[in-house]
Amino acid sequence: MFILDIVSSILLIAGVFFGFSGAVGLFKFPDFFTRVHAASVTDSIAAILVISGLLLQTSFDLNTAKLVFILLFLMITSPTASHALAKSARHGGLLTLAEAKTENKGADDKQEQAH
Amino acid sequence: MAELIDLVLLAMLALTALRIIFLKDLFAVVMLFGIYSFLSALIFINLDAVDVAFTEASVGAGISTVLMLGTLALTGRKEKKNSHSSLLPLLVVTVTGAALIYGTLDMPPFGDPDNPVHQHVAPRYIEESPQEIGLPNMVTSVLASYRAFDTLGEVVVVFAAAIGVLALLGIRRKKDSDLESGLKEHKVLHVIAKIVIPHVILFALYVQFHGDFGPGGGFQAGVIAAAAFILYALVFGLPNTLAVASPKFLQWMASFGVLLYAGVGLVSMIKGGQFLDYNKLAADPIAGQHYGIIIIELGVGITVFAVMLSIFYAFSSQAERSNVQ
Amino acid sequence: MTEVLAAACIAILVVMAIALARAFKAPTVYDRILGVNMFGTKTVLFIAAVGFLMGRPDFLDIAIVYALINFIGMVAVLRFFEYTAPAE
Amino acid sequence: MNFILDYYNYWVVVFLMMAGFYIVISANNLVKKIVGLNVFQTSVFMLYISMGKVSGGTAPILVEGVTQYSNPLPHVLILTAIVVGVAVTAVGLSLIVRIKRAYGTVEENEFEHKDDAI
Repeated sequence: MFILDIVSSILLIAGVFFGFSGAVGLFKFPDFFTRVHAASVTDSIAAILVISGLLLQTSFDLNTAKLVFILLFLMITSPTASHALAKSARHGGLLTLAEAKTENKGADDKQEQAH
Repeated sequence: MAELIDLVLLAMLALTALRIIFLKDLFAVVMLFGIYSFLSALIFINLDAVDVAFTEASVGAGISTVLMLGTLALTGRKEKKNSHSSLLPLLVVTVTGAALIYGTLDMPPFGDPDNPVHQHVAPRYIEESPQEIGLPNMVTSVLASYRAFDTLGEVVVVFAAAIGVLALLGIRRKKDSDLESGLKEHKVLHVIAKIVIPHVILFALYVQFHGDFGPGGGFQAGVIAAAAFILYALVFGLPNTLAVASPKFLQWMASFGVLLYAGVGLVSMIKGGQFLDYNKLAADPIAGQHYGIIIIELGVGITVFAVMLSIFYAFSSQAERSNVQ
Repeated sequence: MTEVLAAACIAILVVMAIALARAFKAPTVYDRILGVNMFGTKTVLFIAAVGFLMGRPDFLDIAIVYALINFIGMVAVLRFFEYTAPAE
Repeated sequence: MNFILDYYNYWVVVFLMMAGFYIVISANNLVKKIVGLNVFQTSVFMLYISMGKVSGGTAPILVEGVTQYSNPLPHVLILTAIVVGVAVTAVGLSLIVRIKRAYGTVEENEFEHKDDAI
């Protein structure tokens, strides 16, 4: 049974590492759309790894069923929520960094032409 | 370990409250309030209050946040600059805070087993309630059996709140409102919501009938079922939801739940016991307790579900009215 | 095994704190929603991990409720934000 | 050090109470006042629950081989208080919607003068 403990610890540590990398990405990335990408991808992978790490600890009873339900639910809803957020941001007129740059450049050109 | 988690969570909670004070954008205030009730539910888990965490998470973070967002949709997002200076409130707050902190100094230390609060009433319920009522979850046995009359009063309070909200904001049932108020262009949400909603209702039923053995019960189950319908209304729009669960049906359900609860009391009186004394409900008192608790939890669940949903109807039908103007 | 679980709990707590910091200091509203969403999913993992650490498996019910309410809150914020923004 | 540990919970409760109190007093917008009220209310719940906690005790659900439980009575009280709190918040918010419809604003300093005008 010792192997199970090792495998689940590896899974847990990997899951937490990805969660941490997502958190760092949340602050390091320049604009919103890269941040939402970082957060949602690492959310999913961290959830998979941590919950499967915990799954190995349970002895196939009601807790296993609950954990599998949580895993499936998170797998369905977390990417959907991030997609809906990004779509709503796009719909709300938020520009990506590249577009913002081209728009500023466009605005500067117009000013030059105006003078 | 538990103390460390407790310290960190309480610090995060205090920071959230501080941040809420200085935020001017009301949308952000409501979202941070959602986090605030999530965090306080986490702290309740850490303080071994499992049922309370369940209720705080589903009611505090779920329903209140949705209702406040509904109100903000009508009253606008920006808080205007307040004219009077904030020196006087600060002074009043610091003085009362200092007095209260001084008061907490001679309170019994946190978590000490021989605090006076654990010596008098609690041991009787911890020892006798499993024998008298036979339920592992002592909180449900106290809530539903020893304090059944109080819980009946509480269900009536929730019922009265629904009457109040419906009296203030009627539900507009204009069938021809062509305004599709759901998230129209979010096709992915439409598909996912169709997959998720049945499971949420299934989980609500599990919580309803699992209340005797683990955390859960009528209130939490009613709120989670209402949250499933609210999700349906948010994604597919109010007119479709009004077709699914019409306000008239919800009013019937709300009153039926309260009547079911009081009916159990009357039946136990007819069978010779006191009002809401479940021992007489069946031959064996323990079985009678089980029947009584399951039925009144069902009554509570039905009422809370119908009340929370009709309150949501009242708020979101206002949003459409303001958009149409 | 319990040390790994304890370390995982503390690490998830740190990630939650960072997500909370994002929710506090967000340049746009969407960043704030993102911080709230990440905080929600991380709390689900935190409760599951603490439940196993303390040997209290009935915490998993609350983890499920957290996942539900986090999703519904997210949809509610997006729904009401889209209808509030143009009205401003 | 353990002196702080003993009273840390109560101090954070008092801090939250005062934060909620401050929001209610100084907030100009009625919705923010309701948020302040809820902040205040949750801190009162936390006071009751942290008084009922027994360190080393588990949640009040009967499990074999466990003798020490936290006190279940404050949990019952707070369970009722949370649901009633939400019911009151719902009625408060619907009043705010009616105020917005009647006066056109929910800012406290604006609709005070409107009354004198009528």
